[in-house]
Amino acid sequence: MDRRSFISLTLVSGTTAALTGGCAVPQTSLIRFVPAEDIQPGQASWRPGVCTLCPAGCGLTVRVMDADADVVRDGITGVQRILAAKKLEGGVDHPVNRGRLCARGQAGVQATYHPDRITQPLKRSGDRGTGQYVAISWDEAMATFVRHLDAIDRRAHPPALAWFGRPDRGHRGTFIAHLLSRLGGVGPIGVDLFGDAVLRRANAMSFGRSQLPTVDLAAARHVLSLGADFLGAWNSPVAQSRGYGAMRTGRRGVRGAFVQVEARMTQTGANADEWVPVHPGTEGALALGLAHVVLQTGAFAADTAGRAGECVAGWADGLPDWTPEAVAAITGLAPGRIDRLARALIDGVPSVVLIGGPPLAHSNGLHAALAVNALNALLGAIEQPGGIYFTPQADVSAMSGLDAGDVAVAPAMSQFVAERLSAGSRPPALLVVDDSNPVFTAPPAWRLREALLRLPTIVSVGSFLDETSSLADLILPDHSYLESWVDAVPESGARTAVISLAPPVVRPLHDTRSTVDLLLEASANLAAPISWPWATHEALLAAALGTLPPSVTAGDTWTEVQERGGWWGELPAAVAQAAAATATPAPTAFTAPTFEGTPGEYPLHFLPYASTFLDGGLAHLPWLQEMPDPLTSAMWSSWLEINPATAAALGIADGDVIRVTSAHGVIEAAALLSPGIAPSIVAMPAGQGHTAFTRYASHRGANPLGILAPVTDPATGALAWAATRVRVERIGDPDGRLILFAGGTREHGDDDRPPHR
Amino acid sequence: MTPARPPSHEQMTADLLRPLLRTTWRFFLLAAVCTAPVLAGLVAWATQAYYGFGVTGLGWPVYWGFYITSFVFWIGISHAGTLISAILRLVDAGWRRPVTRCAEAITAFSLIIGAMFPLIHLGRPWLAFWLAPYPSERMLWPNFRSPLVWDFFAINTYLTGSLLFLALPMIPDFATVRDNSTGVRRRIYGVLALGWRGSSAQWHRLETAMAIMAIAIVPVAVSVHTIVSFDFSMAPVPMWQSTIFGPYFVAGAIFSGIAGLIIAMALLRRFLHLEAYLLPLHFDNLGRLLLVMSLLWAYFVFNERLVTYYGNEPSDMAVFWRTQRLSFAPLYWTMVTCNFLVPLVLLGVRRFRTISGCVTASVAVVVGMWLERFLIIVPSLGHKFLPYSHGSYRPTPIEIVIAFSTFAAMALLYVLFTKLVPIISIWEMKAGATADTVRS
Amino acid sequence: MTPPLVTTSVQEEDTTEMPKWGMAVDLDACTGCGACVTACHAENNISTVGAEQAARGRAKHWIRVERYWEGSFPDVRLRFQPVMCQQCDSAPCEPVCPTYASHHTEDGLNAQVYNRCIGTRYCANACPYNTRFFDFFNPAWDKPLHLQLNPDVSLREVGVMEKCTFCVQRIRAGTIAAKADARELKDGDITTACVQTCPAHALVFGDLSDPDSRVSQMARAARGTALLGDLGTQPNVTYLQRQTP
Amino acid sequence: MSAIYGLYPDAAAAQAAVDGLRAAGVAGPDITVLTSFPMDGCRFFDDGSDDRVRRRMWTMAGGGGLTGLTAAFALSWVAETSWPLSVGGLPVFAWWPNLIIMFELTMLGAMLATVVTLVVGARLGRRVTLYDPEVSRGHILVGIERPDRDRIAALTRALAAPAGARLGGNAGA
Repeated sequence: MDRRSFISLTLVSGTTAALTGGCAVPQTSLIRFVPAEDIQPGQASWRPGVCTLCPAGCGLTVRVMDADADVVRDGITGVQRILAAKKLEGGVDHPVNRGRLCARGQAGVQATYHPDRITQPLKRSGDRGTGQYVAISWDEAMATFVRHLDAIDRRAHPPALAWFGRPDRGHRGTFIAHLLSRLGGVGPIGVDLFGDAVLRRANAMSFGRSQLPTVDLAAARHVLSLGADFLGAWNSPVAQSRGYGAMRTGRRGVRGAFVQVEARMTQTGANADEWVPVHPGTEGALALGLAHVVLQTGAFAADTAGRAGECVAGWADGLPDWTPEAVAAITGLAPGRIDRLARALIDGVPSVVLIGGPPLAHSNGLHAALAVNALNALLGAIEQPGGIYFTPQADVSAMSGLDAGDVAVAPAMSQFVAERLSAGSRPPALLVVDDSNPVFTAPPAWRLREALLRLPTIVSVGSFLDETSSLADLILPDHSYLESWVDAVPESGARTAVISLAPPVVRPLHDTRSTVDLLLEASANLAAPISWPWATHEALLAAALGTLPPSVTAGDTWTEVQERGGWWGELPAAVAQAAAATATPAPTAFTAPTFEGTPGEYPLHFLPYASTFLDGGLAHLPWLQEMPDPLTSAMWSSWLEINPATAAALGIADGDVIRVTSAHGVIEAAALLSPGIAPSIVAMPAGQGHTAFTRYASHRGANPLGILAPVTDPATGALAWAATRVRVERIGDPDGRLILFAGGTREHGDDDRPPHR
Repeated sequence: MTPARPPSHEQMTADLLRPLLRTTWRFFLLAAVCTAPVLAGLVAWATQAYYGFGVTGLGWPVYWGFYITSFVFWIGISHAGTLISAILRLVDAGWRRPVTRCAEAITAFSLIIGAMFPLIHLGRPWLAFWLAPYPSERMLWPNFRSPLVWDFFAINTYLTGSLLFLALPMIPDFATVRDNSTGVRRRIYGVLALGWRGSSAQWHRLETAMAIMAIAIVPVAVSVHTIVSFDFSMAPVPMWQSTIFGPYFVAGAIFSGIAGLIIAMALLRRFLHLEAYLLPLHFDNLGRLLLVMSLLWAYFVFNERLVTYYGNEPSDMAVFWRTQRLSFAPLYWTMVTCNFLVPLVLLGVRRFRTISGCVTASVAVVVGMWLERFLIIVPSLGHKFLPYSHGSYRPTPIEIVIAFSTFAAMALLYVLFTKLVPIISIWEMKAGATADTVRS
Repeated sequence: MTPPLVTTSVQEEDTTEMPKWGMAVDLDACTGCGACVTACHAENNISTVGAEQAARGRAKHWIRVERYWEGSFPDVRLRFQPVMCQQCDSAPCEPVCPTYASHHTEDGLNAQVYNRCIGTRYCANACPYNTRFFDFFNPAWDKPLHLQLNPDVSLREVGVMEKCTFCVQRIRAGTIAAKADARELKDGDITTACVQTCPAHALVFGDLSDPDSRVSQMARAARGTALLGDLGTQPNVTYLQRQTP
Repeated sequence: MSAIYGLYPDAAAAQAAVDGLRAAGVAGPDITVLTSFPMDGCRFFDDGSDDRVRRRMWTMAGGGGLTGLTAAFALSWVAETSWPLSVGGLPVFAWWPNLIIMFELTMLGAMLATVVTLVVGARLGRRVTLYDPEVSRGHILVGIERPDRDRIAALTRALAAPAGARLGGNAGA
């Protein structure tokens, strides 16, 4: 309640009281509850936090101040002064983001104070999928949950319990993995459409590190990026933006050069000195071509690349087949340009090559990543200034005193769908959905929603009703990340080991419960109880962090960590993950990318891409909805980017309503003519098109994932989301569905774009 | 049809008092027809005040639209009267006599209506009094450097002057009404006549006062529309920052004012049967004047456009082309047709310069001048310097209703006025007839 | 031209002790990510207006990242340019305001007094940068989103103009804190929300009257230009142009 | 009887009546001539008072204008310099913009002064002592207010002399 409405409410109730002779109805009169004791009115304090909106694991500094919240106490509605999070800023010393934060991180505070948050445990009351729930008490909810867990056969094969969650390398995710293995379950199965499983696999093969690289942009003099939107949505954007700024302007007299290779200009590509569009899926060939030129010049010897080179067929021979001319025929670039790009890498040492996004989301993505790894190794960019590093990783299982060997490797989502949720398979008896929305991100051919509808029991611990959690029978809402103990282990973004960790910033606003506490209590109450060395989430974290030395002072690690918002420094050997010393894999060769759909019937490549909302999980935050998209200035909408030449050939004008048809579905959207996309491609941001995801995101725009072909990377099972072909046709005039903030698109010249509004 | 002889004094008194003394159902019908849109306008305004300005079609970056267009339009129409009648008085043009009062009435009413638009247009109209210089408890004065405060002063002066200019010559006519009526009406007009007797001392003072007022009101009228033009030309907006705006606006104002006057006169002539007083001569004279103003207007437009085109400043040119041949071109060329081509043909060719020809041309000019103000405001605001912030504007029904209702309000005020005041100054007609007799 | 009768203006009085707040934007570092846009919303209680109103041009972004295409496929480039109130020394929005809602503070800020605004929207017309936004409806927050509101920043009412203030609440708080501790303000003690969060360090805020401050140094840089500088608005934001290799 | 008067159908008859009264020894200012419109062509008595009136009215208008100018200058000067606020790089008291305010208030002052002078000078709003509604029907009234009792007969004769004269009188209301 803001001050103005408070005053008016006071006046109104005061007047009412006067008019009715003091016989005001108690239910409508304003009740002020005693405020919490730790509040200093008007005094701001700053508390550490951890951002969990994406896997980057940035540290937060949260401004906390008093605010008047509407609360219900013993059935009486009233107002209580509480401490509320006001503003999220980056953790000042945090090695990943050093005080900075991206737009998503800034908007995260709205997830805690979202009007459509689930405020208490719910039980399904209508048919599954109708989203009808009744509120229940925590006692009842807990009892029901324990009953479900008790009903599980822990020795069943295939496992009777499954868990869907977002990737979490921290203690929460690790604990859940251990719990699942104790209960004979499987998971957590990562729901992460734009996740980089392919790149992790490639890095594991080339360098023995199953993690994303940390790029030392600040020291690089030349950066070549193959599709990696490293300033927007890929890997650790804040850390990378920090490095990018330093690369461009941080050194006197040296300005790092940056070339972006991609078929659709990303926000990152918009910043490149040279933007190089290539045919989709041929980035790996380009990497081989560049390596060929580098090898030809003799500046670096092939064996410099070591094991990374061995992963690429023909490497030791100098890649004789990958001449600029041969690569030119594949990629569509001029041979001279390939030569020039390669020589710029040599001349620009320290130079580094990045790969991410669409190049890895093709059937040949793994090879492309391996080729880039080899090229980086050749250029001497591994663990060197201006190159890529692998952030030392804490062994969270070891820190928690648990044996990592107990935990089975979770299958990829595609694999799980194929084996357990397809027709005729044996589905799990109990599925827990943890703040993830696979129904929204799954390709339609998986028929995931239909499969989930058939499951005996689904429990959700998420904070919002979305396409997946609205199928749940029982909802046990977790605290928000500002209300609970939270930790994250960033896999990249810093050169030292980092564990981001923070105590609750504010007290829970609603009647929610920490999922870890919930699971600890539930497992202790089972008919066959499971015992853990700690009783609460806090105790778990305290015990785990106790294995680490204090990083600054000689004092107590646990106290220090809570004050600093995490731990970073040199990991003791006992809790450090070593590089995997696996056998050298067999060399792989470039193969042409495969696409689903014939070029005759579906002439255009379809490229969904991670938007401000990433894969859609952040579409419920109004600040992000209203933030103009960096490239298009679109707000509250989605669109199809299309090259003006292609649009002209199809008779499509800016803003026209078009229909996009793939072999797996049809969506409608507004066309947006963009010069930054190849004529053979149409692109669409992911994240909109929710059918049920809060008042802000529901029924807004279209979901490009809804027409994707179920093509997967054979090695990892990751969805090859860039491998669909589509047909586009105009179906109507602009109808206002595309909302743009900007008027003109060009600063000079005739730009008479008809206004969409 | 010119009557062979001018009507006698008795006839004049009878003819000109008839609308006041005899009320038929036609009057009530007309008043009702005019009142309905006014009520609709009030409802629309109340809606806007209650829900907020969002009910309009305005938005970033076009923050001025129909209301300011209407404001400038009505202030322009107001130049019909006082300015024309003052100039004609000063040059002692005999044919002015039947025209002056209905012209001055247009001025007074259109000024009242025009002055309402800044209020309608305010985000927080209940605080409009902050424009007035009064010693508040915090000693917060208005900013005398703001063109809007100039507007406030100029319109107040002009409105005060115009009302007095209209009211002073009405006093002897009120005395005539008083003497020709009975009962309540006699008492009311007796009060309004302020004890007017018609002594030579009174006549002399009245005529001297009118001469002074006429001299004073002309520069005030010029200043008002110059200052209205300053609302635009003081802001660094493409195609606004122009030194020509002052005279351009004044010329446009007189232009639209004459057109408004011709329409009003034709309606009065028709409905009040004043064929013997509002003669084809008057329409012919005003038609010539309108033609001159049309040419002057075209001259200013040519000046404005040529200088912009030749200067070739990018931001100006963006607006220039937008009106000349892009999205606003249909409106622009309609405006040119209405303001230049139609008057040129209908008024320039003697054969067409009939009463109906003059009225047709005037209607075209009123439409064209409304469009002119719209085309000055909206294309420029929508295309300022940074193309990212370009935008457009489309009015909502609320704005359209309010803008339309002011035309009805004008008609209503006029209908009521003719019911209460002799629309042609009786004493001036008599004096004119006598002077003509003496002269002949 | 006649010399003015009175030449005393506030700016000409002894203001050597006063800071002069300014910003520098290094377009070579700006990635167009939009973190500044959201940070500004979070800091300054800027309400979101929703899809329908946004479509009618009522979205309020005190800072926006303009982007302009150059060239056509495949030789196409995109240029980002964050635009916020330029806090002009000679601000066109100020003299046109009839009620002094828009005026100049002693420390060089272009102040907007919401309570004094009657909503003529003239200032927005006069602003060549279009950085002023109008509250077409009473700003509203779906509860409990209102708990996030910054109590240091006043909520605006329907019918008033709002715009970037250089986070004046932070400037005042920082100045008062320094005074309370009896210390001089150091460069970097005060930052605006957008500058604070900018991941690429493209935005820099500080005191232009201190020649050694980072923002002063950047303002003097060879790459430094004023946005629409030829209009004579004398903005206090310097844009360092993007370099081409 | 506080007034006697004659009503005349045209200016010539009225002039004759005036001349008759003058001949009977009545001073010009004591004769009241009421017409329904200004008789520009006729001057019933020429004593130069018209020019004095005109000059006085112009002087009053000028004075009003000067008052308006002074008020405008004082208002803008005091307001702007006493509570100085810097805007847009303009000086606190900026001549050119303030000239507009001064001009408008000057004209307002002149116009108001003119009207006040008219109302006062023409004795508007006062009690009417000598009047006949026939004036507004086209007759010209020539009369004398508060005539000497003993000269009433002579004056009545003078008023009745011109052709078409109709005599009237009232007891003063």
